[in-house]
Amino acid sequence: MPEHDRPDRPLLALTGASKSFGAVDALRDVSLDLHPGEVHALVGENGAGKSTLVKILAGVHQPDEGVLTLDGDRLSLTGPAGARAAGIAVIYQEPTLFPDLSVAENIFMGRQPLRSLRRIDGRLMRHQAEELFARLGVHLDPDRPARGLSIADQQLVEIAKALSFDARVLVMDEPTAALSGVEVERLFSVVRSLRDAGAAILFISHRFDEVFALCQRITVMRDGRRVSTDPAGELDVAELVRRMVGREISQLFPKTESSPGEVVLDVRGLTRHGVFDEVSFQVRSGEIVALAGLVGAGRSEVVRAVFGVDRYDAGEVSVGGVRVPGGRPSAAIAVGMALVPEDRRQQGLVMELSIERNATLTRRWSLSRYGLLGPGVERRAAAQWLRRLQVKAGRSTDPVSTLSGGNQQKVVLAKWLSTTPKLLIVDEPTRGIDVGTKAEVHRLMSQLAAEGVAVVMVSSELPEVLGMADRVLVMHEGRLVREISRADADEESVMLAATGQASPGSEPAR
Amino acid sequence: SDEGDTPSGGSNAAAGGAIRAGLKVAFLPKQVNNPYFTVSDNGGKAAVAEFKGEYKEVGPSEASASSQVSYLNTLTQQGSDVIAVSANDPNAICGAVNQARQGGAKVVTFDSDTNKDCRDLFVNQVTGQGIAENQIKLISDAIGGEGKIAVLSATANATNQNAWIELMRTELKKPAYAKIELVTVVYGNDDDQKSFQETQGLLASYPDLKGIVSPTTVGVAAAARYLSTSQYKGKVALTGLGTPNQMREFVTDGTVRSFALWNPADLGYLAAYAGAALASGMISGKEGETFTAGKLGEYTIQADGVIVLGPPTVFDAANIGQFDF
Amino acid sequence: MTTTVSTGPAAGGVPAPPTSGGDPVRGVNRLFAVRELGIGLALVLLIAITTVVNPRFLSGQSRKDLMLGATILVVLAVGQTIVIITRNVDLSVGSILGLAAFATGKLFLAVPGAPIAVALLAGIALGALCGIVNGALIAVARVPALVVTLGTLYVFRGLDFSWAAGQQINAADLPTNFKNMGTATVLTVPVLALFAVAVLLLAGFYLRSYRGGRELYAIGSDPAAARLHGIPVGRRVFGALVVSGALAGLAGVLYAARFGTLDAAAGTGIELQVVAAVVVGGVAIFGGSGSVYGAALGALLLSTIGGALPVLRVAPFWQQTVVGALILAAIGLDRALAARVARRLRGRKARDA
Amino acid sequence: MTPDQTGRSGGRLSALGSWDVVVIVVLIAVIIGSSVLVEGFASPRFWGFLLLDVFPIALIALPMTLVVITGEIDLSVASVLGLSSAVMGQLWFLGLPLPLILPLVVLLGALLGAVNGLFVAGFGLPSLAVTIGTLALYRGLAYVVLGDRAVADFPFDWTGNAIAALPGTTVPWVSLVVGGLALAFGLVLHATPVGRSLYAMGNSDQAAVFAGISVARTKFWLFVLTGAVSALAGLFWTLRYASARADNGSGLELSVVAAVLLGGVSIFGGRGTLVGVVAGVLLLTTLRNALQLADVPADTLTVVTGTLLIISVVGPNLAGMLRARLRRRRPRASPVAG
Ligand SMILES: Nc1ncnc2c1ncn2[C@@H]1O[C@H](COP(=O)(O)OP(=O)(O)OP(=O)(O)O)[C@@H](O)[C@H]1O
Ligand SMILES: Nc1ncnc2c1ncn2[C@@H]1O[C@H](COP(=O)(O)OP(=O)(O)OP(=O)(O)O)[C@@H](O)[C@H]1O
Ligand SMILES: [Mg+2]
Ligand SMILES: [Mg+2]
Repeated sequence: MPEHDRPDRPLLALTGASKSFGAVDALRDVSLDLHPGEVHALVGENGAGKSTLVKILAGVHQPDEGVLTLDGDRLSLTGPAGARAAGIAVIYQEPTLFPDLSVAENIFMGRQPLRSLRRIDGRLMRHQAEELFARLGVHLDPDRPARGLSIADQQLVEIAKALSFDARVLVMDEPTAALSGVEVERLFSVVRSLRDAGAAILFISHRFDEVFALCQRITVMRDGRRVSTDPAGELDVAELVRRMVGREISQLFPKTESSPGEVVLDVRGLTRHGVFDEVSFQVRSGEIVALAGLVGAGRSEVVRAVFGVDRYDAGEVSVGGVRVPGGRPSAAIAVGMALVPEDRRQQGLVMELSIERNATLTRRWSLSRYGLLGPGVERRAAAQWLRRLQVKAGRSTDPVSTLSGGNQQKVVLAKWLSTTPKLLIVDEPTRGIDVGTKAEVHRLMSQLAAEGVAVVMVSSELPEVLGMADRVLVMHEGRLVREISRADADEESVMLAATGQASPGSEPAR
Repeated sequence: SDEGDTPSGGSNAAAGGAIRAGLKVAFLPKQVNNPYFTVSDNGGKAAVAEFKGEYKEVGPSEASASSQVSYLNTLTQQGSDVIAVSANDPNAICGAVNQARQGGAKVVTFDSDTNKDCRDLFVNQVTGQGIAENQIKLISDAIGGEGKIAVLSATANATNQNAWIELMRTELKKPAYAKIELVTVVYGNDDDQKSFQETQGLLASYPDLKGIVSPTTVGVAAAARYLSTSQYKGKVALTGLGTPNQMREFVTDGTVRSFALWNPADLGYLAAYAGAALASGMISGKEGETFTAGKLGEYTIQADGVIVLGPPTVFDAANIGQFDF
Repeated sequence: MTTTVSTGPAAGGVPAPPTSGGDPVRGVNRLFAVRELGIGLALVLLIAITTVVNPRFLSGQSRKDLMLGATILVVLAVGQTIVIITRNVDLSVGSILGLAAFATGKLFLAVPGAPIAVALLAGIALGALCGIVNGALIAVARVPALVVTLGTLYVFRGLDFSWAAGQQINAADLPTNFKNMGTATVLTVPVLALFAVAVLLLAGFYLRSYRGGRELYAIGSDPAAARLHGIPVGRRVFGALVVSGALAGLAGVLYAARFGTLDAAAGTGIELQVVAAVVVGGVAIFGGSGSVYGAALGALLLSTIGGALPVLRVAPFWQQTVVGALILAAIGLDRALAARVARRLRGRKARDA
Repeated sequence: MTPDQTGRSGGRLSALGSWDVVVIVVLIAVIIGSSVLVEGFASPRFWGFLLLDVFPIALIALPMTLVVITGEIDLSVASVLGLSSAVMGQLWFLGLPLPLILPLVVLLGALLGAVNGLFVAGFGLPSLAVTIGTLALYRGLAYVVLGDRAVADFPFDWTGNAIAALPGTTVPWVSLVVGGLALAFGLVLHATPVGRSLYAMGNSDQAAVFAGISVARTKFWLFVLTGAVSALAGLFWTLRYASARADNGSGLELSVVAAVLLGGVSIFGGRGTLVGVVAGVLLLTTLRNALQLADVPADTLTVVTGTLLIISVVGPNLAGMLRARLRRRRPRASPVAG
């Protein structure tokens, strides 16, 4: 590929692309060049049109207007198969695995290595999958079914899949959203080696440190339009944020000091065999407690069990001194718990239902009068919260699936915050949320804490944990290994504990 | 297939001259598309043509009483003069039949009766007693008057089948049949495949079975087909009620010695004439009244408004070549 | 295989694969195989008990009858499995079977000396045509298969009825060599059953070892993901329905050969039996998993129950009850096994920690 | 489906409530058309007969709609009807008084529904498979209870009154019961928190659980309800035909499912309205009876039923695709609302 040396000649170029969904203009006249040997970042608020652009490159959507060229030749895609054939590999924002098939088959579906008679060579396929995982430094069993993999593991499989293409163009839509530092570093080193081999890479993330660490050029989008494209060296975070949001964000972690009140949540000896063991902790009103740990440490499982979605084998949960029966989310809600789950598409939202119904689903009883829900009640109730969280939506009667990822997350937040909980559990609350909204979410959490709500936050983003938490509980392999106060919490202490190197004697208080 | 019989019948029909022209006659079989009823309804069609009425056949494609009720309602509304119906359930259609009669229709049942007080006449192919005697005699002859036999019936709810089977049990109590034992009754649901499998099951579960009686056309054909291809051919006797066309092959190849049936076309033919006679006021349905049914000649109404077509014809290798239906 | 992955940094924190050296998939597969084994065991048990009660149950004739009895259901179950794996269902198979069976009779009436191969091809072609109608509606208009095939269940049967118009085709109308095919045996195995075995092996081989086959599983596992993956979902689903239709057509010809007496009602209501067989055979009704072998075993089990109950002298009125109870038992058992698999996955995790 | 909708609501393609309007329009068209074309259609008597034919399907379709909206299905309804009928016959035969038999039979229906519910909601088995099993099981039990007998000697007081018309009309009084139930079901589905949760779990079980909805418990009770209503339909059936038999109503399940789907309920759950279903039931029966009255043969009726069903799903989808294509062709200059 002699073009490598000519940065003026893009490998893949999109010119003048527009795309609208009904009344929503997702993209308006956007142009983007991807050059070989370069990682190109795409940033923008939620709903700016990044994923739509990705889907056009992937052949999932056909643009209403605009041209796609590969090596200067016009490329018209009618489906994902075309993009794939043209050497474009895509990691979508949401993992798209086949739960019933093995991990290896997921990676090689449609491209399985063959042996005589065009039969699939299962052994070779497994072997190649193992090699891919080794390259990523992950230990995943290629033969296990994809069902039951955590979001992070799913994302890793997606990455392995994209790598296996040896594609000329690699498009990654928020690949790191579910990953923690270690995996991200691994991913970056792989991506860098691909880049050095001459691939053109598009990288989308809401984490600016990642963008600056990996990318050579940065394109900013806002409201479906391209705002600017500049070399990374000529930008800084503040400037980026200003271009994205159109204003300054004063404070990303607006933590207000609060004085913890009485104990709201009391978890004792919670155990689910094979998943977590003897987990005990307390959360007081007005306090934000972060559950930190590496991906797969079992944090989500713990909060799910506390909320009653999963059953547990031993232990007890009480709220405000009242014991909460296990296995029944309705009982948890009744005592004032709320859980914003980590997987918004599967758990947080009913995708085909309208935005307003989703936003009021948890309040369906309290909004009803004499057991009846009058016309428009939900719309009015929802509108208030959608405005407050600045959800960008066409009509509140549209299915929530038409929202961008970040706006979907806001609907989930609206759905739970509107129940005015005593205890708010948030699992990766800002995954896939843009800076502006993130600050808003953080401000909300602080405000709620200040109002006396007890907050439990599961987060894989260390800055968020350190910025927001009054106390950090660190989990490692299903056990609570350390409790760190806000004063003592720093990157090093949390990471040490999370990787299982906590010094003995620092066991959390029971 | 029975077209050949009708032209000669036409001239005989002069006796029915008092039948009103233009009567609307509807046939409502248990199930349309059932070959047996297709033949009998065509007999009715021929009769209606003879007395210059309007013929039609309606009915459900699955044999259920509820759909028959719906069709009866429709016919009531259309103002039929004569409805000839073969009942899927003796009770369930009674209400609808009564409404039809209140609407001015004469209702004749054929092949399968309703309760006697809701229809006007019942055209019985044979008396149950006649069937029972005939069938037991045929099977007894075939197995040499001794051994175990079984009955392969239609659906478990078929009125006429159940009545016949009861009468067969009574018939078997006669001293002449003392050595014959009826071991079981199985149901083929008038479904070819089910009947086939039930036959199979019978032979597997009763190794010393000597004979099978299947008083239903679907059942006897299925059983014959099974026997003719199995090791039991010639060892296990079979008789029943079947049509010559279906059974020809099995009589020829020796699977079945003899079987019986009335002519279904004649049954429909008679039902049409009986209904027309009623509707024309020639008869009122009382016991002892007589009327002429075209080519079939004169019939007398018996007790309970029953008209009997006649004794069944027995078919065997000697005479089967003469029939085509 | 543990050597290739043992180099990850300790800081990775991601659970390492089990060090026991056991191949975990094989572990999972083994459990899935247990499903099929379970059905097989139930089958053996049923045959054993019946034979003890009545030794003639396994006599030559009876054995032949059992195999013949299962043949049509197995052929249909294989087709149905292919469709169900893609998260669709084909309820019209009974009607297609009826249509093809009647067409076979009509063919022989029109051309009395027609070779058997022609009848087979005609039946398969007619079935495939029906399958094309189903497949086109489902794939082009992207509508749920259950509704479409429930519709064509009525349509095909209605066409069959109007075509037959009350006509019945009798064994005497069929050529002798065709009827002989219905009863002939090769080494005590009925010829018709060989058709079923051939269909089963071909389908099983394709589904397991070919890309196209695996894509069917992928589609059933997550249709949206399959689209994103560039799998031609519409074309594959279309293909599955055509195959199912063609197999139903084949089953129709086999039906004609076996039963000889043909009217428009052949195969009425068999679709629920087929779905039951497939489900009993451990094929997930929502697609993505299961094998044709399991489905075939399910079909064999159901038809053997049908054959064994009269032999066991279960009163006729109890037979349907027993069949229903056994269906429930089979899917219940299947779920219990699946739960064990899930627990094992969780248990593995515990060992890693 | 009308062209003017093309521009108006692109986003509402998949929204609720568009297909049921079509069904209602088609129903009205069929009624008007048949009144003109089919002799006897407009008579009050026809409607009296028609309504009696509608009741069993309409009754069962009500809870079935709810079940299908939650993403499940109950194919055992017709067998529950049959078993209820058989038990009713047997109890009457044994000499129990009807006022005692009726509640007992409805209770039995609830129990049979509870068995379905236990397997589906309790053990998490797919309802399609479970209810194919109970379809055979319950029908088999009906035969065990009543065998080949038919019990038909119900007092005329009851059988006559079951189909009696409201004074001065040909409208059966049972219409009031069915209508009232339809209203109640409609209200529950569309205007109560319970209805909201049914749609939610139909779209995503998991998301519903996370929202605090007791998915399993709700589904269990839905099956119980379906069983009880099916038994009620069985009682009506038995009295209407004055005949308790084991094979009563066999095959009815497919008609019910067809009517529900025709009414625009998605077989995958989460979508559909009760108005649509009621219109679907009426459309199916009216069309059948009208064609029957016009002497259209049964084969053709079968084909029409099937075709209608196919159109009910293919129609909206093709219309949607067409609309999408038209929109794409439309010049971008035209201002877009919103
Ligand atoms: N299928 C669709 N139907 C209707 N509207 C859509 C659809 N897909 C995307 N949109 C709209 O298009 C706009 C752009 O969405 P997109 O998913 O591209 O945003 P994004 O930049 O990826 O945001 P995020 O950072 O939250 O992932 C949003 O307003 C969204 O609501
Ligand atoms: N349904 C399931 N079946 C089997 N294993 C599961 C299932 N759900 C989760 N797991 C496993 O349990 C482990 C703990 O998952 P969990 O989501 O609680 O981790 P976490 O610490 O919250 O990490 P993350 O940051 O990914 O949310 C994961 O490694 C995952 O593979
Ligand atoms: Mg996005
Ligand atoms: Mg988590």
